[in-house]
Amino acid sequence: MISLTHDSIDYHGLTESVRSSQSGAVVLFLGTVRELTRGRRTVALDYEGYPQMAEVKLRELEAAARSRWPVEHVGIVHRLGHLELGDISVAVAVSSPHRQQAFEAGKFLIDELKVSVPIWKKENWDDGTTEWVHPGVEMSRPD
Amino acid sequence: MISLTHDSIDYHGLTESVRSSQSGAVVLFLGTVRELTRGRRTVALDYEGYPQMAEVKLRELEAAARSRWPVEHVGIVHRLGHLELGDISVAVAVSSPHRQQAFEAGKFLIDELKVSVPIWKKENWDDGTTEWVHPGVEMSRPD
Amino acid sequence: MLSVKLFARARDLAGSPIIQIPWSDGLTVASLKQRLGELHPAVLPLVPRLLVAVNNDYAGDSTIVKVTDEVACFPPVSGG
Amino acid sequence: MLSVKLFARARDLAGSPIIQIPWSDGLTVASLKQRLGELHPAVLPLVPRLLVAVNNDYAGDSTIVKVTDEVACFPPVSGG
Repeated sequence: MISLTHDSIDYHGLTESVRSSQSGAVVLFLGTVRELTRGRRTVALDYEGYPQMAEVKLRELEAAARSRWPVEHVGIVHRLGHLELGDISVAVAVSSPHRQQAFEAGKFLIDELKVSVPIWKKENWDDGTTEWVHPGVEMSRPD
Repeated sequence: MISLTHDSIDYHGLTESVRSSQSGAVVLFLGTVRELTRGRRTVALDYEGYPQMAEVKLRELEAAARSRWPVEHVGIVHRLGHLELGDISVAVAVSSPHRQQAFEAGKFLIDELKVSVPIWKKENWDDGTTEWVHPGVEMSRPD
Repeated sequence: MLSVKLFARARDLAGSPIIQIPWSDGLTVASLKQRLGELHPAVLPLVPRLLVAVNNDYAGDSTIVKVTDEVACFPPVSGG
Repeated sequence: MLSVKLFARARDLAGSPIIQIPWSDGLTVASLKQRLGELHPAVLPLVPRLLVAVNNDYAGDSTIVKVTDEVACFPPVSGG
């Protein structure tokens, strides 16, 4: 199950959807809005996506994971819109026969998601400024 | 939170208990009863523990994880008693500022749990026989 | 005219989520980035790091873009 | 007498979750395993792989065991 949503992520439902008696292991990863980033204080994040391409890229990631590990089920949900501290921005759930595979596939999926899926976050700092996060791009000029 | 239980594991509550706005990452591992093990068909597992020592060892594992990674919260629940196919036998949840740490700590905890915490499982095979699982011990004689 | 979707800081700098670029057959992604910078100078500092997607896949500078393609430009992603 | 808890296949083979072993001060884990095998020959095949816990920690063969210690013997663990 691959989806983008503007609502709270139901990671419990997502995890249940990947469980099965063929799989001895389930790994769930949750990304949540963290207050401190390199010493600066965040009050909220805004996530924007390019939904049609994001879904294509997420399906490609699922296929890549399946080609490397004997993954049984994959569930990925990414939230878009305005997120407060502690909110869940992304949930990745995988099931596989053995735990090593589930950990590796889960880590692969979130690592790759972060570099290839067209979604962007904008920091809302506690000094009132906002700033798009674009890795590798000079961040000195606040938007 | 460290616990042993004879009831179904509430992994949703466990995961909520490790979430926080100081941690950007949560990793949850679930071990579930798998139908096929090296080609043989399981119908159920019975887990037995040495509870007082198991809790001591689980707390030691939590301390070891904390000494290696900046883990914020750790939750481990292991179920004992009779489990059917698909039931959750163990849940490990960790939160930390960054995902790499959460994956490494989660994997460490379940890997070490499996070698050092005094809990044993007995296979209930579909041919009606039962067999304790004792890694490294000759399994040719059913109990 | 080629329709190009913009996202995140690229959209903010251009001031629009979609822009039109005069186009003719045979032009490449490299031309697209150059014209984008000329038409929207505010985006210029971002151009060297801009990613271009054609029909929902990343495209290199030498990829030829047709006016009927679904095209988007955006800075490095930061989801997760 | 030293009280020794048994678990899993060790308990099944001995036929009891707790056994008493004649004991005197200064004896070690190695002695415990030897006496266990003598008193409960059914457990003998398991003795080379048996783990011994003293006061909730794993103990090596040279560890001295007192009658007041909390002692348990069991085969390799398989939780998770």
